Amino acid sequence: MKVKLFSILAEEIGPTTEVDLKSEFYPSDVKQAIEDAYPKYKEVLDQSLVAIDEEYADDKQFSLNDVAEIAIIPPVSGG
Amino acid sequence: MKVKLFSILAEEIGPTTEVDLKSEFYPSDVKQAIEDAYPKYKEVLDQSLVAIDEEYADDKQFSLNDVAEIAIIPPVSGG
Amino acid sequence: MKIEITHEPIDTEALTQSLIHNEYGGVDIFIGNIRQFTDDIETEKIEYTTYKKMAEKEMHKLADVVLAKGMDVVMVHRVGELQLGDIAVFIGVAAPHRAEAFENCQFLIDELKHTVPIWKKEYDRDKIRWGGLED
Amino acid sequence: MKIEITHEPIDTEALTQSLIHNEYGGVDIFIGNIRQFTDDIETEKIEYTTYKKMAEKEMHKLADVVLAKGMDVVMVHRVGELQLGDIAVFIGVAAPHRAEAFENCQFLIDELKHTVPIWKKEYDRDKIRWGGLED
Repeated sequence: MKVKLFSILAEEIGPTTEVDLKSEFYPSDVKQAIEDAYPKYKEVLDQSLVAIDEEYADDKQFSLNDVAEIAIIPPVSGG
Repeated sequence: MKVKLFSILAEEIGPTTEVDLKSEFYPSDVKQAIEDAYPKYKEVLDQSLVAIDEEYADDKQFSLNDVAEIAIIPPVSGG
Repeated sequence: MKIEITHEPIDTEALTQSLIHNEYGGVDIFIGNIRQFTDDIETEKIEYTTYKKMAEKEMHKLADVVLAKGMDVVMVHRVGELQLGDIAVFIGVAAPHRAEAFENCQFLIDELKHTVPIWKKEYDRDKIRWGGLED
Repeated sequence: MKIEITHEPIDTEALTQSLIHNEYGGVDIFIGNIRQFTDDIETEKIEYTTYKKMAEKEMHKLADVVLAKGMDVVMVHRVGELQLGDIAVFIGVAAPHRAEAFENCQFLIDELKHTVPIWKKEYDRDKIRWGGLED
């Protein structure tokens, strides 16, 4: 599954990263998979939220089949 | 002494009115003198303040010699 | 800083741009315009009059409180005959941080309404009302 | 009502005028612009990026809270490379009464800063800082 990245993660890793997810997964699994691939960004990921289909996702179980888009949302700083 | 009037008082009495004041007077004397001449405006005057030389005046004694301008300030309603 | 009582239409764009400075990051602006309905009362126009010299003095006193905190201030009030939708008052505060901008802008408009000698004569559909006056 | 994320300069005048309605008497506007100094840190420019579709969704959620109270709302955020003095964000609320305009405008900018996926990369004279990220 392709995961969208933003801010410092997009700049340093790229606009997306490929993550292996089980057919049933938790948003925290997405962060963990990226952390495993890029341990350097553990601190950023710890501060980040996961968005599923453009909505902030609670850490409940999702079915990969029902999900069109996953994104990692580092701490926002608009305004 | 000429006293400046504003708002409903200016419209109904005129932009100024002549008031006899003692050489030492209180701002409340000004309102009382106008009320005596125009008893119809007692309620408006009761809600009004007196400005002396463009400053809201506390009801303390003033010397007519030191005063250049007196005005009656009905309740303001700008904004 | 700009303090003014004017008969002319208020130029919101010039005033807004005057508040954008590199030193400040947050600008709060309050604009008061002529409203058609206040509950069931329908307003047709409003005539504002002022004791201009004293009004500008009082506006300066209010602005000074905010300027002393290192912010920028704009206070402009239009007088004369205003129609529905016309802007009567423009208050702006530029501050280093947004909470101060909000707080001080609200302070200025609240105080202006209490202390600055400006009066409205409201031409409502049912009758004329003098603002601020208790019946 | 207008919600937008844009690369273009923010047209403050068009947005301000869009908030002047006969039904409302009070408009509060917050403008955030690029500030040169934050304490001792000197900023040279800021690059804003966004997750546009989600950001506009989140902005609509915030606006809906205020629209539901019968007010009008404008929320525009600029992204891309902004220089000192450039306007990054324009938030406006038109309401029947001014206290509501202030309160809801402040609500919108406060919440925008917490929930809307927009990020700043701050080019400061000493180093680059990513907004919002704890060291």
